[in-house]
Amino acid sequence: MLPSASPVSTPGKVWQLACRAVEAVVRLSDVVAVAGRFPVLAGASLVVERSEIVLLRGPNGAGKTSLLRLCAGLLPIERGSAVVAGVDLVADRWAVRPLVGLLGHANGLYDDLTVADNIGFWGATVGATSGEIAAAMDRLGLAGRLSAVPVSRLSAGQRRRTALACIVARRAQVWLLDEPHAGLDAAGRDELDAMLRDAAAAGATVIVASHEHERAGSLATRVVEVVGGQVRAA
Amino acid sequence: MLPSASPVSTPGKVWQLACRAVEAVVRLSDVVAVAGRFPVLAGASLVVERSEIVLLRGPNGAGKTSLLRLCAGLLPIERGSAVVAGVDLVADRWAVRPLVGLLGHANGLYDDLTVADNIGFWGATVGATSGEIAAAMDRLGLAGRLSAVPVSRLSAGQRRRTALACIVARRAQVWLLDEPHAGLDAAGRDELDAMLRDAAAAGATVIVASHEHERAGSLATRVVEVVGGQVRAA
Amino acid sequence: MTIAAPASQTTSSRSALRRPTSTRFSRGLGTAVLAGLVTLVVLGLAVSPDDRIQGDAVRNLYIHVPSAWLAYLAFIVTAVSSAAYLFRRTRSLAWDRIAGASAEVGVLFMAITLVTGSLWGRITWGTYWVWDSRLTTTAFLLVTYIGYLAVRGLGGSHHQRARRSAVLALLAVLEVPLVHFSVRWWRPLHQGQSVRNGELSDLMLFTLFTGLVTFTLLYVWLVLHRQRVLTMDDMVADRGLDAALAERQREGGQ
Amino acid sequence: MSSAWRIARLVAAKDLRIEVRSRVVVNQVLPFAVIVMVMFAFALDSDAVLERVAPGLVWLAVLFSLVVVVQRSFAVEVADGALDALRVAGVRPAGIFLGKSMALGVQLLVLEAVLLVSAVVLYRAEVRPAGMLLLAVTAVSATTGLACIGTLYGGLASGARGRDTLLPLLLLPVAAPVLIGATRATESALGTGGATTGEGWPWIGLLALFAVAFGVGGSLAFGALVDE
Amino acid sequence: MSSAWRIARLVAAKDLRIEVRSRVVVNQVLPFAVIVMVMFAFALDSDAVLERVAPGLVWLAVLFSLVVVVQRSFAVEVADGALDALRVAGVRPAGIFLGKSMALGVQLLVLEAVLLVSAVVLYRAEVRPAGMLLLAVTAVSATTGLACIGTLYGGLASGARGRDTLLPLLLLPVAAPVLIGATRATESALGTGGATTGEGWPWIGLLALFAVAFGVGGSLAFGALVDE
Ligand code: HEM
Ligand SMILES: Nc1ncnc2c1ncn2[C@@H]1O[C@H](COP(=O)(O)OP(=O)(O)OP(=O)(O)O)[C@@H](O)[C@H]1O
Ligand SMILES: Nc1ncnc2c1ncn2[C@@H]1O[C@H](COP(=O)(O)OP(=O)(O)OP(=O)(O)O)[C@@H](O)[C@H]1O
Ligand SMILES: [Mg+2]
Ligand SMILES: [Mg+2]
Repeated sequence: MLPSASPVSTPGKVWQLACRAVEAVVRLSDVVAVAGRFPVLAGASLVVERSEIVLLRGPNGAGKTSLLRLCAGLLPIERGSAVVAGVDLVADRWAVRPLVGLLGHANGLYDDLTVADNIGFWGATVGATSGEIAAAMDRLGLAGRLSAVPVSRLSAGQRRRTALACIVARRAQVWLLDEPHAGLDAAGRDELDAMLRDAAAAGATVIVASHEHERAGSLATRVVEVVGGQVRAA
Repeated sequence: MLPSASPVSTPGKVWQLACRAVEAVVRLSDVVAVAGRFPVLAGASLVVERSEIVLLRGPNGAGKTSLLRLCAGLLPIERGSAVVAGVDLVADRWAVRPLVGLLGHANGLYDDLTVADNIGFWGATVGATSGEIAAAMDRLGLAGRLSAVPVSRLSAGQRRRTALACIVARRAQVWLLDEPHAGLDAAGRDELDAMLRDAAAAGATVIVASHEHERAGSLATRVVEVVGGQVRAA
Repeated sequence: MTIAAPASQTTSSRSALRRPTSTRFSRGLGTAVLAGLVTLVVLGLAVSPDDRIQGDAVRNLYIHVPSAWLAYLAFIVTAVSSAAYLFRRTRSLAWDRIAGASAEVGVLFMAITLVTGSLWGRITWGTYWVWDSRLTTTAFLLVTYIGYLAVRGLGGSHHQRARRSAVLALLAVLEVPLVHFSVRWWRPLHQGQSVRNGELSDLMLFTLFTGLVTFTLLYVWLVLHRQRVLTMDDMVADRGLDAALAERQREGGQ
Repeated sequence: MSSAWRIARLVAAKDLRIEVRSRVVVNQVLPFAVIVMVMFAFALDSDAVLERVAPGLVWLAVLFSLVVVVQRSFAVEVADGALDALRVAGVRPAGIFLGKSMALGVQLLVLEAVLLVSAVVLYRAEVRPAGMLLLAVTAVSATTGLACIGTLYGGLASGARGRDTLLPLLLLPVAAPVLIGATRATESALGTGGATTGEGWPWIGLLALFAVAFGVGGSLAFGALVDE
Repeated sequence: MSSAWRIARLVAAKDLRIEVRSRVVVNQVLPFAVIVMVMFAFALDSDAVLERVAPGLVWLAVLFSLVVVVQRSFAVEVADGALDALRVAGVRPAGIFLGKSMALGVQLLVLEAVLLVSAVVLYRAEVRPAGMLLLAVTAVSATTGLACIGTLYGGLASGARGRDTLLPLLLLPVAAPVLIGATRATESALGTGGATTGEGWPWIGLLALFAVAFGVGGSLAFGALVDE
């Protein structure tokens, strides 16, 4: 599961190896992004180094989710420049995607499929081995009875755990997590924090948006504030 | 918005006035409830007095959500007995509903409608006046630009706020809240806690399921643990 | 997902349920049914005359019509006992099981009607199926009650099932008069009310009547047994719930 | 009951507003229904046949649209747990039933209008002034029936997994009589195959009977079907 | 591209597994389509007409089902943000497009088989051994075209923009030519109205053209459509 350990073969990778030494993993400068006609990001600037764990906080609707989605290459950039994992997002929003792992507010699970089916599918799309998948499953306590239960029958927290397992199964270099703690029970939260610390230690970069300041604050190495579509040091 | 202040005219109400003096607002004894064939509640017993704020905590899948849904009359009772706000749920699951307000994991909003539309609709179904609706909206900071935005465009926390406004618009006597803090920002959390304290002070009964023990713990007057479909004192 | 009760559980429940579904009464009834079927065969194939137009094909009548009418009866019984379940004072799962059993048998009879009918059609009309009102409505009636049985299978608690299906039965039964009167309403190719209009000789009528009685007895017999089997199914399910409860409560342990 | 009516109006208004905002029926169902009519025209490309079967085809297209619209109408309810919220709102199911039926009915009427027009255009089925009234009555009564049936079984189908598979199984057999009645009535309204207007009215009786039966039955039954 | 193929296979397998688990197509769409056929037969009661228009009706029923299946196919993607997750998984949209088209195609083929059989039963349309090959080729090529169009349409309708634009509406008429071609080809395969097998093959050309055009076009365009 060590990001740096695994050779990912994508256009972006080579480019990215070249730059890793010289450049920050995430470098946004004065990024403006619009959804519909609304500027969800209004000149956001953020620099994140390798193996940092950054906490984004801020009021509802400030732009945290939008920022994470932008880093994942899901949001087109109107103005400014953004480079993530060495990929210039203005030029190519596709190349970055194999390198990032995003957990949004939604879980991205298929209700009709069982827990095992879902994790298997999402693992496969990023070429995870069945070993990694199994590891992810029982790390999040989904190995037992639950693995055969359709996701539609799960409790909220169990769904969240499943979604996390899907993310873990892929070896991302940049983890983008949107309120990952929401819905998880005490054990799940500890497990999650441990996983993130491991990933960071192994050279991954983690950006977490959360409203649970005590919890996420203790996890983060740095806290920034998102307000009105802009980023401020906090 | 004070529960006791407003005369609610429903079959259950009369009955309930009769017993309020003698009886607890929520009295579950050895309740068994099944979903599909799975016993989500396996002999749960719980007594909650008037104007208590009870926190339900416990691992994922323990049965918290199921317990709340049962109290709202959404889950049929297989065995045992349950009386909520003086209504016997085994005999009649309808009469209790005008007396309770439930906020589940889902928000129960219509994506295509605007914030104002949604709150207006849900308010109207319980006969709230436009004044109460407006009050609820700006108490949760939805009065401005947002009121005209389709819910599908909202941020997660804004959706949650909208759902809360819908609940607030109705004058419930028993509040059942499932992880109400999830997704809310700091301000929203304080506002929510204040609202719940007000409601409790005004004679309402509040049951909250949450994984944020610090936060909800400080709010609650009593904490109970749900495990394996049963309730234990914590 | 269903609860797979441990082997011991199921076997024990089986032993508890290992009383036969037959009683002296139902055994007596069964023999009566057999006797009736024999007489019906004799009357229908040997004694009764053949029709001046239809020839021997008319003998189809003695199965076709009774089974159709019994299907009606079955569906009506389903509706009535469903109503009995919904009515608070007489609410009991027994009614629900009778409704279910009766519907199952009704579907069986309706299917027999369809099959014999289309065979008959092959002989008299030269085709298995025509887009005649009665034929089509009959087919729809059959589909409806298959749907009813499907709804019974949706799961949930016994009372959920009972309530849901009872309501459905009360709606579905509305189609029966539709089938019955359809011939009056449009594109009648199918036989009209020939029986009541005295188009049949006395002996034919008598045979038909025998068929009717026999099928009625057969219906009662089948419903009795099916209803008892359904009762046992519910008992087994309850035992399954007990096992599941124990398992669920153990979750807390570790 | 009065409260049930209040709720019904609220729910209906809400459903219609959702349609106004999302335009799913107008932008997606309607075009398909029309295309279907066009396809009919191509499939049986002899005018004689076409004109004779035009009424049947119109109602077939309506029936098909019904299934899609019903699915949509309950999809918005279950998407974010709104149906539960409605139940908790202490809303009597009769209110929900009537409200959704009304909204469904309105949408269907619009569909039917468009389909009838396209039938006139494509199939050269001309509408006699005499038939106008009959036509209108047919549309209304048939639509009422279809809307009630659709809402009823849509509600049953919109529960947990595996329910949705029941919708057509339950819906279509029951809808069939309406289809037949409406077709016959429309035929005599358009004078298809020399049918006279007089022949139409008995069918209206059947349709009205259905509408009433399922309207009343539905208001009573809906609770038991949607509520777990 | 190779990775696009890998993804396509994964997505197709996933969609088919969803179908296996939820049985929506088998239990809901299939009976729906068959009952629609029954209703056709009922609406145009004369056997002569029926037999002549059987091919058209089969393809109409296929179109009906296509709508429902496509809606379903994208409902599962947008329900819980899976479509986003797919995009983040670094999956090239061509892969998604091909995968969903393949799954759609398979489901349609099953439907068509059943519908053809029921046409034979209900409408007494008999299949000549000579026509068999033609029939198979028609089914495959038409299905490919429809599956691609359907996936494009679904992507549009479910994508961020599709909702409020009229684009889906523009895409619809495109399905018509495919259905006409398929109808004509099937007619000559079944020898409806004395059509010879020879007349069928030119139509196959048209169908194949469509399939290729939309297959390629779709793979290129899909990204732009679903990606905002
Ligand atoms: C698939 C084909 C057929 C079906 C589904 C069918 C169905 C039925 C049904 C449902 C009834 C009960 C009518 C009622 O009393 O409400 C019935 C009665 C009857 N059927 Fe058929 N039938 C079929 C074919 C035929 C054929 C081919 C004949 C003979 C030419 C026939 C002769 C009769 C007669 C004589 C009755 C009794 C009519 C009366 O007096 O009520 N049926 N059939
Ligand atoms: N199409 C649109 N029209 C109007 N406003 C929009 C549109 N799309 C997004 N918005 C606004 O953009 C903001 C989205 O921000 P985002 O979802 O990133 O907030 P967030 O920081 O994640 O908030 P939360 O903490 O609640 O998750 C919200 O204020 C929302 O109202
Ligand atoms: N049909 C079903 N089949 C199997 N298991 C089911 C079914 N329905 C519910 N469950 C199980 O019942 C439990 C539901 O519990 P509930 O949703 O009340 O948990 P919860 O305490 O709210 O958990 P969370 O903290 O994650 O919200 C889960 O363990 C779920 O797996
Ligand atoms: Mg957010
Ligand atoms: Mg929960």
